Amino acid sequence: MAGKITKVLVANRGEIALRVMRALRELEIPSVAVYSEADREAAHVLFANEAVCIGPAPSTESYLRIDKILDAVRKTGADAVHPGYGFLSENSAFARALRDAGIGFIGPGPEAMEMMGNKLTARAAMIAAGVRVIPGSDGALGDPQEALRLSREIGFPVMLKAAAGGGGKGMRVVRDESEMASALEATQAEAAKAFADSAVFVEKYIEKPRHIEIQVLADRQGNAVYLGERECSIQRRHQKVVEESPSPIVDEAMRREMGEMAVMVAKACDYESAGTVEFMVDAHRDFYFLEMNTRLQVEHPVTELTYNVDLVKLQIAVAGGEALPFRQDELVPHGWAMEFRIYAEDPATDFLPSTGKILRLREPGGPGIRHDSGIYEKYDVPIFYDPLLSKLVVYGQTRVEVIQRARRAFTEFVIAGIRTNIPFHQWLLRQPAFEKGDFDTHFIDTHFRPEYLKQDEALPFVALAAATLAYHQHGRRMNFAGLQAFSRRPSKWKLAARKEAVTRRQS
Amino acid sequence: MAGKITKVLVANRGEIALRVMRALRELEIPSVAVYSEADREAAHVLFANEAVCIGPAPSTESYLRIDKILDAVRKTGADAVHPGYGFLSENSAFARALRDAGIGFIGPGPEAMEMMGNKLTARAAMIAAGVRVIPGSDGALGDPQEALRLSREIGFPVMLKAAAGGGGKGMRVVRDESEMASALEATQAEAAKAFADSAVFVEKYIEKPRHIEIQVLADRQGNAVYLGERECSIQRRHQKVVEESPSPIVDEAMRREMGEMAVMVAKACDYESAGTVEFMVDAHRDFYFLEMNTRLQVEHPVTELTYNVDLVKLQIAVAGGEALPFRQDELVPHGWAMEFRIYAEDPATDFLPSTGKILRLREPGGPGIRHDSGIYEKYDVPIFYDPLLSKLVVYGQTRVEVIQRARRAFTEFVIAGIRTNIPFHQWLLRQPAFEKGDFDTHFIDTHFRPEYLKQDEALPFVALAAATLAYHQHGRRMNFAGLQAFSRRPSKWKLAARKEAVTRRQS
Amino acid sequence: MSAHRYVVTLNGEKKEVSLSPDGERWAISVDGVTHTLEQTVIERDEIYSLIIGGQSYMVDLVEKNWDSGHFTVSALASSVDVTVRDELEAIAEELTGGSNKEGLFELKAPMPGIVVKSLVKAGDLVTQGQGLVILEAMKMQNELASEMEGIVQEIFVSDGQMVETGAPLARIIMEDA
Amino acid sequence: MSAHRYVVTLNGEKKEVSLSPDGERWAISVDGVTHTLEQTVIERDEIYSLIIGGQSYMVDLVEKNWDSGHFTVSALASSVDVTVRDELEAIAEELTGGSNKEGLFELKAPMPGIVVKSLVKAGDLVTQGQGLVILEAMKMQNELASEMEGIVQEIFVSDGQMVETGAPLARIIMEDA
Repeated sequence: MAGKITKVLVANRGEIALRVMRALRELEIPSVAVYSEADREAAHVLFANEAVCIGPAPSTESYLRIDKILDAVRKTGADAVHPGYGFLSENSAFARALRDAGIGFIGPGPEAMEMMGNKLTARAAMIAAGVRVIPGSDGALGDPQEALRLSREIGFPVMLKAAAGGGGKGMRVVRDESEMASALEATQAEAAKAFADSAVFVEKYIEKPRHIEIQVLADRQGNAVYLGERECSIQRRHQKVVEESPSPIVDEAMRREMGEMAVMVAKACDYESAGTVEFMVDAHRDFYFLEMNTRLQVEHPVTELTYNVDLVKLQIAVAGGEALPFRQDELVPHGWAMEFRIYAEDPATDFLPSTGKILRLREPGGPGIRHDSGIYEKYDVPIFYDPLLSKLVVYGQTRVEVIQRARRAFTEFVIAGIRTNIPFHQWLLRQPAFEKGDFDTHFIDTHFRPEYLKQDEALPFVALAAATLAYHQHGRRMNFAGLQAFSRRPSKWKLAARKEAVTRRQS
Repeated sequence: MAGKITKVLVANRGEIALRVMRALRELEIPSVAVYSEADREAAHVLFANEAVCIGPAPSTESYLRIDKILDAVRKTGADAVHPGYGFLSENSAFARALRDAGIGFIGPGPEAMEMMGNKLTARAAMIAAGVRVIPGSDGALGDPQEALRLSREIGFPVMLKAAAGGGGKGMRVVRDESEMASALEATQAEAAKAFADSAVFVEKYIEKPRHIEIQVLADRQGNAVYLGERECSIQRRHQKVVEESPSPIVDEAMRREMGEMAVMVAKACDYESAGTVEFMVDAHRDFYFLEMNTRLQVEHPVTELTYNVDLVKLQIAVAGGEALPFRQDELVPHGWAMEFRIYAEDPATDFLPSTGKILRLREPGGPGIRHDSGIYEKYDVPIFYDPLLSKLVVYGQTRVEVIQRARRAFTEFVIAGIRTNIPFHQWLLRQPAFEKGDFDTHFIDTHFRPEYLKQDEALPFVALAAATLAYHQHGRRMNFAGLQAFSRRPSKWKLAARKEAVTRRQS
Repeated sequence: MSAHRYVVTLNGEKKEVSLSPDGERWAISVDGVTHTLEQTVIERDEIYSLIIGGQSYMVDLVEKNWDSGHFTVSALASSVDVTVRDELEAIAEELTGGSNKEGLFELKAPMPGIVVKSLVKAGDLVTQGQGLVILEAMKMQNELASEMEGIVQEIFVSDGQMVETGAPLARIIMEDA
Repeated sequence: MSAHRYVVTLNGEKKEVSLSPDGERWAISVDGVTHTLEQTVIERDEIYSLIIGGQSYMVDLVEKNWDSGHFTVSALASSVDVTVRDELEAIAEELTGGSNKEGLFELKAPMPGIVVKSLVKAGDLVTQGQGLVILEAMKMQNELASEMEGIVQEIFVSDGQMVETGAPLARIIMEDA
């Protein structure tokens, strides 16, 4: 597809669909929502100019169905698709199908997706391009001697990992040479038992790992720039919860070094559009390429605030064939931004998901507050999808101001009817280690316990008083109403009903 | 008062009281609201930590009563007062009474207020300090000869003004020498008749006047800086409606020149805290001192966005004795910001005020939106005060982006139950002259007509369909309910009521 | 497949509307032209989502009076007043002349406020556009004018009185009435 | 100045509350300690403003059941469940033992979801903390465990079934019950 984009189908739901549609509306490009049967009332359907139902609730029967989305594109005459994140956003078959149909895809080409989609080929390609990756063996280890030799090269401590493993299983830290033989034997045995595959490889063990990523933007003309870093180490079960930009540990020199490496990654895969290069950073601030996310990230707003750009509108411009409107040296960050993901899950009960109707919604306002939301008052949160409700993004001059402002914002924020992780954020914002920026990806697991959650000490009395008054006054009213019941003037509707009742009784 | 501020009473209401309390909460300083009997449910009362009633609805009996506010200060133990804007904010007697009572005033000293409070003394002092004012006679004109001589000095066209006049009455433009004699006679006669005082003076006539003001900040240590300009020419009856920063006609050189003059004004009156120096700018971009507002302005947020500062927190710091945290050369503006004042008045009926209950409130969100509000859903807007409900402040990279974003935001904004000027803003944002930045203070008067207001062409059918469905479905339900009425299981409350009814009948 | 007939007034125009269920949708005919629409009730009598010809609309029923059929409907960043009547009721009202009274103008308060001053008194002759009452609301004084020429029959308020929206302020009758 | 007496349960504690009108305010005594409070109703049964000892609170009554007296109250950036009973009702319930059943654990769905799999069947012996049912909600699988040791009396759901919050999933009884 080439030339001006005139109508865009957003192949997603929730807050990111709204985020994209807001950019489209600013550009006066009509937006098309697609929705599953469970999403008829979803915020993105209400916001869009047009809306098409694409199937039953499970995403495998709707949001993940390439054929149905192509049908909706044809039906509405959209000439481009924005995939958001998740769902089909990194599916190269989808990008290819659109290209074949002559429809624009607001994102990178399928080739870049494929290259970055497989961790092993991505790693190999990046090594070839001169990008620093976590040092390790590229294949399975044979005996303890080979393991020792490689580990000496890498430097202790190292991590033994089952090749077929994942999710933290089949991993063992080896701190010095003496531990190697027994550790290798144990890991191989464990791997054989758990995954029916005893292959084990060795990798540098990253102590106090931080997850820091670089936003890149590239156009069809071959320009590529970086827009600083995002610190994403506050995670729970590999799910990011709070992100910020800049990172408390990245200075200008490190930003330039990481940024230039990220641009190298983007160029190595002929990247177009917005993308993110993820790095693992160790306690010495050494960083290693982890993977590239070939899409817009959930946490893109913190970059938008510090660089005063609109990444979605830039994606749309690039997809329309325009060149990037700035050079690297024009991109200077200002201030500090933090994003708090609002999940429908209860931190008091091990983050159990919570769904239901949002009975009351009161959003924070005033200076430095951005709310990217996918909900509204009276919305019934369905059970079928990701629990991300919205993102509260806070901006200020310094990190201290952002923390103070976020605390203030959470005193204003009311989401009632379902449980959310807001109490978790309130806890986090009072942790001295978090305030100092001293944390790694293990922070939540090591520091958080549900019993640490606190409510204002005045709450019990205030709630008791309010409930007692409500109950008392309701009772009074009901008694009064009962006394009045027979003396009321019948309304037109009641008369009609009475007439109908009489008629039926007669027939 | 000196030293740390530990509790602040906000002597104001509406959106500005909330704005100040948000800053206080970020600093973890408890806030005290004062309220009139008509404001018991006002947003600032709900937001504050403490609340004190200070009298009946009319502001002369509550918000303007220095004695009652001092009582509230004593009762709550507040050690400082923030006056907001309007009410007592520029009342030097109030500032003096607080000083005498040893209570901090978050604003300038009474001396600066007094010097700037009287237009004539302010003008004289500024001339003495070397500040450029609108050229004119400093006293009443005698005969046409004197008028001619002075007008030649000033340069035609000039304006004849009744000394006792105001609000646009007793003014006459004189374009060349031949018109002078008759114009002077007519103006003097008119002045004598209207104000019982025939004194008339002459002043340079500013063609296509723009109202542009400079934000200044000064501390007790003698530092004073400027934070760029605000363009405030979109006015109706001398009431600002839309403000922006930067101004479309101010470049870096002009900003520096105006800024340095504003700092000169602030230093000439030994200013402390945030203040605003207003200028009149003519079609040649020459600017003249008009007056200084010795308080926080309604439109301060556009400066906060372009300079990434929190003016209220800076006021609090300065009032606590701290020095300004930046030097002039560290203050560089970024991006563009525009503020849209949301008034409870109906642009379709000559901006007639509108009050009543806000039945639905849905605020815009997403990138670049700040909402400084004094309302909430279910709030009943009282009739006694200023019709300003809230301020929608929009930020972006360029002026074009801000206009596009504001249009988008107004498609999301729902305030139902009362009339607001939102339709006016929607009209304004589509005016080519406004888009080009080509306007002056006469813009609304010359360009706006209620019949230009437009609604979406799909609205009539959508509204018709929705209302018909509602009416139809309600009717069906009522008929059904009527049929069911006698078969319902009685609730506990109804039983209790019935029992009480029986009891009463027996007694 | 019964069609329900209504008469709907909007922006001063009367439309004949018929509404029939059509599976999970509705067929709605306005002055003979039929549209298919899909309605989802988000909050009963409060918030709807309508999809009409593929276009999506969020609609708020802001005010409603079930007896009179008056609604204020908010959608598309704006709002409009609509009146819905059953067809039979509408015909009956037309036959009895409804509550329209000609040769009479009743000034009502367009907003809550305080009566600052009555500018005329009973028996005065007034012209169209002449100010009758000054009402103050939110620090602004508003002069409310007569919509017709005639004689002041009655002033219903006294100076300094607080009034609610819709309160009758004055009645003007035709000179020869 | 009649005082109305209630028994209020909050955070597992029962409090004796008495409420009496005191001019435009209320006197509220909790376990014998009296506070004066001022209430303004912003929206009936929905939103209150309370001023207690000069402190200001905005309160939302999010959920309410007038018959059972169960409320969810939101205030101070948090929320809490409260149950209010008339004093006489509370005494009556205490005497009849309420609905407490000992030696029995009924697993209920803590959220709406899809039953992925039952991990036990009727007649199985289970220990405290042993998983009974896997429930999937919002793409996450949650293992729901028994709160007591005992015998599975019944599994109420089948694999793949959708359930609402509070739906009974399984019942465990004491071994010697």
